[in-house]
Amino acid sequence: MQRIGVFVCHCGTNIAATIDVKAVAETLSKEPGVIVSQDYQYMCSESGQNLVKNAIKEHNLTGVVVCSCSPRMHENTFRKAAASAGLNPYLVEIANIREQCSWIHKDIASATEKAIILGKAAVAKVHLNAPLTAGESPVVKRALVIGGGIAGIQTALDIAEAGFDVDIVEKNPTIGGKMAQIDKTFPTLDCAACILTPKMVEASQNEHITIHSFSEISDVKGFVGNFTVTIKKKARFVDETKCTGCGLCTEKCPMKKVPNEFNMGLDNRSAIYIPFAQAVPKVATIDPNYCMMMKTGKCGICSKVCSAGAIDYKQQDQYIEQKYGAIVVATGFNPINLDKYDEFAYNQCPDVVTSLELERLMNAAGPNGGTLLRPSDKTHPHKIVFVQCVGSRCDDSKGKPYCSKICCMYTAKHAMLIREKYPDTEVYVFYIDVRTPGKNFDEFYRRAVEQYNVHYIKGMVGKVTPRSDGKIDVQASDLLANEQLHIDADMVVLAAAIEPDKTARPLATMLTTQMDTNDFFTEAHPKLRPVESATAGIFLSGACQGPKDIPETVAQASAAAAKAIGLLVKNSITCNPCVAHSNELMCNGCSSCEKVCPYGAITYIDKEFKMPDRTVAIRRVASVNPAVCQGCGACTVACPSGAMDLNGFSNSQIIAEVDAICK
Amino acid sequence: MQVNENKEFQPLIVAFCCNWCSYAGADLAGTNRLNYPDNIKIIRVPCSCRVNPMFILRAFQRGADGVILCGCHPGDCHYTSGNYFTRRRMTLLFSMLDFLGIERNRTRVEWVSAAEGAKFAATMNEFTEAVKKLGPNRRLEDLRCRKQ
Amino acid sequence: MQEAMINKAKQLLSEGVVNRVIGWKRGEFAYDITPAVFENAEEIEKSFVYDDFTAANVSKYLVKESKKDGKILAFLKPCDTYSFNQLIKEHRIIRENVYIVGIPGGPKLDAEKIKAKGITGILGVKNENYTLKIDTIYGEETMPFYEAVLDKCASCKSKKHVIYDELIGEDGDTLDSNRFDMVEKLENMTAQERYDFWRSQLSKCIRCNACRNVCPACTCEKCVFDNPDSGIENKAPSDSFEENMFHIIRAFHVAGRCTDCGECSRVCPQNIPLHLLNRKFIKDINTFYGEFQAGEDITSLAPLNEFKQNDCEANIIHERGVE
Amino acid sequence: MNKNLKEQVLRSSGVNVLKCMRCGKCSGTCPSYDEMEYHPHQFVYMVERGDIETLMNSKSIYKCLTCFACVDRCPRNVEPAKVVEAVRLAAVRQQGNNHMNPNQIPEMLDDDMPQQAIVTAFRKYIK
Repeated sequence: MQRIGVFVCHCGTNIAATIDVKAVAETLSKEPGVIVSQDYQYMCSESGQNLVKNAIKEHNLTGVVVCSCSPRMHENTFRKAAASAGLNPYLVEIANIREQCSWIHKDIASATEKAIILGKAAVAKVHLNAPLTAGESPVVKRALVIGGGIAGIQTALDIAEAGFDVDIVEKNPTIGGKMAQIDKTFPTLDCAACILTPKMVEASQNEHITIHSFSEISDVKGFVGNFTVTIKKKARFVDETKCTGCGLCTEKCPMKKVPNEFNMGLDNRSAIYIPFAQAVPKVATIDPNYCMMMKTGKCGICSKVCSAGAIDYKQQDQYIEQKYGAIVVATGFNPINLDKYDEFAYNQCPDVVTSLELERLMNAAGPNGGTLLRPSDKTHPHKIVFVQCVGSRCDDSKGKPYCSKICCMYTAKHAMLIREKYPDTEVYVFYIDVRTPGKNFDEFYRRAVEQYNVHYIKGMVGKVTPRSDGKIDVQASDLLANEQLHIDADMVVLAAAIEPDKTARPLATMLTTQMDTNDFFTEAHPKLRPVESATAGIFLSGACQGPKDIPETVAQASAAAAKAIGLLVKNSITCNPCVAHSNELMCNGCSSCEKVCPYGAITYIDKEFKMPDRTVAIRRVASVNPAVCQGCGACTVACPSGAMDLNGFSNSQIIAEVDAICK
Repeated sequence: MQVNENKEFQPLIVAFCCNWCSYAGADLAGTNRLNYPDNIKIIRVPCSCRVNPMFILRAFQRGADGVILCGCHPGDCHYTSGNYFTRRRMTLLFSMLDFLGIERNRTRVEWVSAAEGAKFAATMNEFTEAVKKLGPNRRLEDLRCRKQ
Repeated sequence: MQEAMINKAKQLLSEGVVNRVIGWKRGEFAYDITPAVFENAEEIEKSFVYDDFTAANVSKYLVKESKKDGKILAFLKPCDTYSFNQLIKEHRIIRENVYIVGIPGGPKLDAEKIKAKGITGILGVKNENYTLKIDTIYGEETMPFYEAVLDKCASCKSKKHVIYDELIGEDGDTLDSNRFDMVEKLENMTAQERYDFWRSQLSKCIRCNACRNVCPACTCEKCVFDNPDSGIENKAPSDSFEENMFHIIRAFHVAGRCTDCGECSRVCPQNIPLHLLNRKFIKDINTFYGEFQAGEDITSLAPLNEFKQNDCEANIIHERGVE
Repeated sequence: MNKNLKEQVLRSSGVNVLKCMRCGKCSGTCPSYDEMEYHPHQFVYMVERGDIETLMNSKSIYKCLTCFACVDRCPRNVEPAKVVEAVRLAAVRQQGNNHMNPNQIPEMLDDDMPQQAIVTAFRKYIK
């Protein structure tokens, strides 16, 4: 027999002014199972809580109903009080008679009547509450960072700093990411390499950090605190442990006509290559698509010149399996492909370049050694046109619907650097809006205009036409002057929209994390949990979550690290006990629940059942991992047989509430 | 049942609210003292996707005159995708009820965020009025549960 | 056809490919054909039947049969293959344990329709140029063939086998059927008319559970209506609400999984057009979420188990059609 | 501002002018820009403001080549050329204003005038 205590709070006059609390307590005392029903001025106060605690002990209560403010306010307070008095905290129910009753109604009679009904519903529910115990699940003290750009490096360094082992998985032969390709950074104009490379070196030397370069994630299993990840180390045909990075092989390699990805294909590299001088790890990689030895079996020069004996043409992909407690995604971004924007003649004219290509053209380690020359004829450009928002802020059919955020600032930077270094060059920037929110950002942009005399023109370029004399005709509108312009430019620079890396989508599927329609990872809460994914134990760092500049990326990377560390310091995590569970006797094994579970918490096992006719049958039944389940209940409705139910909000509990309300 | 001509029909309405958005929205309506009729009785569920069509039918069976389901706006679900499933399930269920000739305005789905106290109150006012117009639920009630 | 099937069954049994055959045998009357499992050639020779009255879908039986030892031969009509596929998708059938021979389907005949013409004592039928010759104990009667066709066959959606190991006869195609006509007609009525229509139909329900028992989508280990904890347990409809609830919940539970095989209406002893409820869901799913045919494949997600971010809102119901 | 005219233009063009983000790419791309008093982006903006009579009275509506470069390049699929066409249609549909008086016809006749033009002119004869 249930022994339920009801406690009605006056909340000063907040409740008592509109609701006859005595009448509520009196009426509810007659409900079945209720053996004590009291009212008090402030139930959440210490003496109020003591009232509840004493009643639990004195009457040996099996359930508590508090008629008070919203459970979102004080459910935890009363659960803790119950627990301290020896009652399972999940045997407490709150009837919300303040926010959802006394504060919205004026008529005392009807408000009191409603409060009684809400109280009855809570009593009906608490009759069916079961004691729940929060489970615990151990945490593996190791983190995985996917992506080795500035976001991944920063996250890894912060986690390592806290004393946890962390692995970086980078798909390219070196870490560094996009920042390594950038020349200078806004708004300070300091050199990107000068601030990035020390961090790369630090990462490679940190005893807690393992870098898996030229590697990909091939499988993820498990859940928060206990992920099992398979990492595919792609064959680079060079033994990483032996290679000293001397670079002799790259010099001697006869195949030198391979487009250099690091320089955006603006120059060539050899078939065996180290992406750039400061690469980490500084290890050569053979590109099997170009290597003569791999293609024809004739060459082998690199192997001959390598004194370390690191070359291994027979190397195979390797798979490593590793357990992690937390995973940080830092897969970054890429500029979009500009093939469909014919009007900008990107594919027709080598002197129409993207901003990232311009970075390489201006970089001292770039194809021209830092001198800005036209890619077509290596002459000095005298008129350069920048086009903003190429592929950003578009209708879905025309490009990306979002603002790529970083273009306004890097264009101002480019314009300024060019005007600084080559004062004889005229620079035009066609913009729709100049967006410069950020510390010292607008000041930076104004400097480009006022100090460096960059011509900012409000309007969009309509057509770019390469001319036979080598000039490029840029046809654009000047909306403020209300005229159409033709500029005979030497170079055109397109601020291409940025998009998430292509590897992000399959990765999200493996991690069971959500993405938006643009393939950016979705954060758990747009304001309050911006660096966590909705899947517990998966954190987001950098531009994989949305367009970001470097300071924002680093800030988010450290935030993600802090969240990951917060998880890793725990020996075990307490699980929310209000999770789904499946009644195996009724489960059909149809997989409906698995399909709607946003967390991948449901798996299927083949289980033996003793049948009524004494035979043994093997049936496929659902099994919920309580450490992963977040308790949304989607599965309970997807289940046609009603085998799936949710602790704390069970079918019978909700039906009891419905009945009590409708009675 | 005797109809008292002087007394306006007072419908009984069950509102299922998800814990993270709509229930918080209802709380906000309370905090801002935005009135809505006491016909509305709220049941808290973790997510709108927890609401089984059985609960809705049960409410009608036991004498509810209207059922409204509130959840986070699409895309804002605390559990990322719950309300998308809700939307499909309820669209089909309501369509079926309509197909069976049960007044379509007795059921509704609304997205109310934790910040939309005013919307919650307005929605409840409006829904109560709509159900009032329909009168008592007769087409989907259990005669044995009829109040005397 | 029956001859070819019997030969095929005997051959597969003797080759040891299968150890059982699921087919049909005759009941008390000529038109009373029910599924049956045969274990040897003699049984098959003696009572295997496949004729114009053989409409029953054997897919559901394979839920149990495929879990037994050895392989079973199943003859599946095109419509049955959809149910079979759907059950594979739901992991209810072990595919490896079934050898499927696809056979041409209907149109099958409805004995009730023949009887409605006042023809009784049916011994057998023959279709001669679309005139049905009915052999009865009172002598031969005739009626137009198409007037005796089962409703579910009259609105056939597909002559195509979506799964099989081998075929007897040729495979057909999916058809443009008029299967949603009646649903549309109801949709265009007023709510009161619809209500009256369904009351007149559903009030006939005697809760014999034939619809549930025959339905290939209703394979739950324990039905919610039989489960005292489900909150909707109910054995016999005591009033209009329970009549409604059973059929609403049943239709909802099979929504997105129902292949529209039409067995529910075929077996209903009270002739309630139950398939209209399922078709209503199918029609809504097609309109709201894109064409979907349950059982067409074994990989696609059921419409209620997936979503699109730009799905229509539920209030579309309030905005369209007749109130 | 003429609300009916605006609605008519919006309906006959099928264009949602509110999608415009004022980038001016339409005008940047327009080959008849210099011929026009009002340019494609202004068409979109003025229709949004409801300032349609001004456009109808401007020669600009006849200067649009309907080459659809603006439609092709508009990043937000606003389709300015359809707006121009709709305004042109609104002008053509107006009873009276732009129709010719029979007395005007003879003096316009010369040897270079194509037959078709004369017929068209008569079709627009004021009733």
